[in-house]
Amino acid sequence: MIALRAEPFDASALLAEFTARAAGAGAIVSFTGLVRDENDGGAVLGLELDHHPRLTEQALHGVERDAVARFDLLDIAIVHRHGALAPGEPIVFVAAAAAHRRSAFDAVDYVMDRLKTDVPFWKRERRDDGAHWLEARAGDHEDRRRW
Amino acid sequence: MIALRAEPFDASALLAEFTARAAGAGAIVSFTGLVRDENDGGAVLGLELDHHPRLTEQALHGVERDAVARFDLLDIAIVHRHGALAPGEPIVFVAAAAAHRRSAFDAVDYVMDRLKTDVPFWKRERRDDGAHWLEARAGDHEDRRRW
Amino acid sequence: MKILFFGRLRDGPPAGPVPSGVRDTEALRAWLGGDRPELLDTSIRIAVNDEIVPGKQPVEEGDEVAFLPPMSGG
Amino acid sequence: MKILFFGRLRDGPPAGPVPSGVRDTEALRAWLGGDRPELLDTSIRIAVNDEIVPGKQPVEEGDEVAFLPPMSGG
Repeated sequence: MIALRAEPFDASALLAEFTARAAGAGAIVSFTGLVRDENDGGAVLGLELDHHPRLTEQALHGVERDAVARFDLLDIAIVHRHGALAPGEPIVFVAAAAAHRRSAFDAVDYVMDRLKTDVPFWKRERRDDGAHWLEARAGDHEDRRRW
Repeated sequence: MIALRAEPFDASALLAEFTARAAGAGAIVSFTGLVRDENDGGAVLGLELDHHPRLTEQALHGVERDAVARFDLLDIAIVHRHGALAPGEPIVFVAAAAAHRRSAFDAVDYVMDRLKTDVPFWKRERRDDGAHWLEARAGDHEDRRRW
Repeated sequence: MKILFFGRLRDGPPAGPVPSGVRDTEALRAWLGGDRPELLDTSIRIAVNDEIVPGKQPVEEGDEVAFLPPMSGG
Repeated sequence: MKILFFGRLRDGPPAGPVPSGVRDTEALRAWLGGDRPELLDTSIRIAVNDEIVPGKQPVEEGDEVAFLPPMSGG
């Protein structure tokens, strides 16, 4: 399941729904990415998440498909915000259910690495010293090459 | 936070409480381990989790302490059941909050590896062909040595 | 031809009418790059009609061309 | 001396009164192992008064000694 949301979502409610669907799973891993309240020593006032009206959803489906092909999963969910986010709000929720824990861990880790570099999202952080576009860090590209 | 529970718990409620406490986190990873409904091709009717009345809690505190020392975390939670569990019930919930995702992933992965081999729990699975004590698999010991 | 900019490229001026001699993505990039040299950087990917193109690709009237800077999701 | 068994070791018989000559954990393991050879396996760890002991350790009247088979949490 993938979803692109303009409105805030509750990661624990998503985990509850996901768990209810994942009958027979022995392991469920979830990742929630949140807007931090500071970055590089400056206070963060908010985050704008730009996306492409069609390419982004296509790319999310592609990442989901690749994760399902690569790992032994019972289910996977990827939910991503766009628009204007406040500090503390979730940006992304990824969950994977599997019979055994290694597949679930690896799938969520993989999806996060793909999201950082391969899916059309662009972040602009509003800080007290102005607005800053963020780009994937060198470490994100290294992480991407692990797979 | 560590907790040893005799009664069933709701992993998504634990994630909600954990997230509420983890102000300023950029990444929250959770793991939920559940009683599967089959194993080795046999239907699982239930799981009994034996523990030691004091050593188990001590060992959980030790694992928590080691994870906090080893990873750059804002918070960590380890909740483990004991007693008689039904298929689908959660056995364990582990969550870690950090500024960045790698620390949160690694901490949860590490805690799960430690729980499999270093904390006094013993599982007996009730299957349609009788009761079977489970022991950590060779792979669990290999995983433990990664850290 | 409809030209879209995303992420930090939104901060620049919108594109004017494309000259008829511009018939592929790299010619378009070069033409736009005259005013906006940041578009010449190879890290800027191009999508034609919702598909990211790996290299030079023909473009024509009616196409939608998107300029995508490095992504930063998750 | 109070002797406790955990996990699959619970399935065996409880221990009888410990002879007074048994004064350390390895002597206790050897004595109990006469009837229950599974206790002789080095994978069985021993805790004295809630502390897992790495090797031979004195035991005396009033101690609680726990025999712990390989663990399987999580």
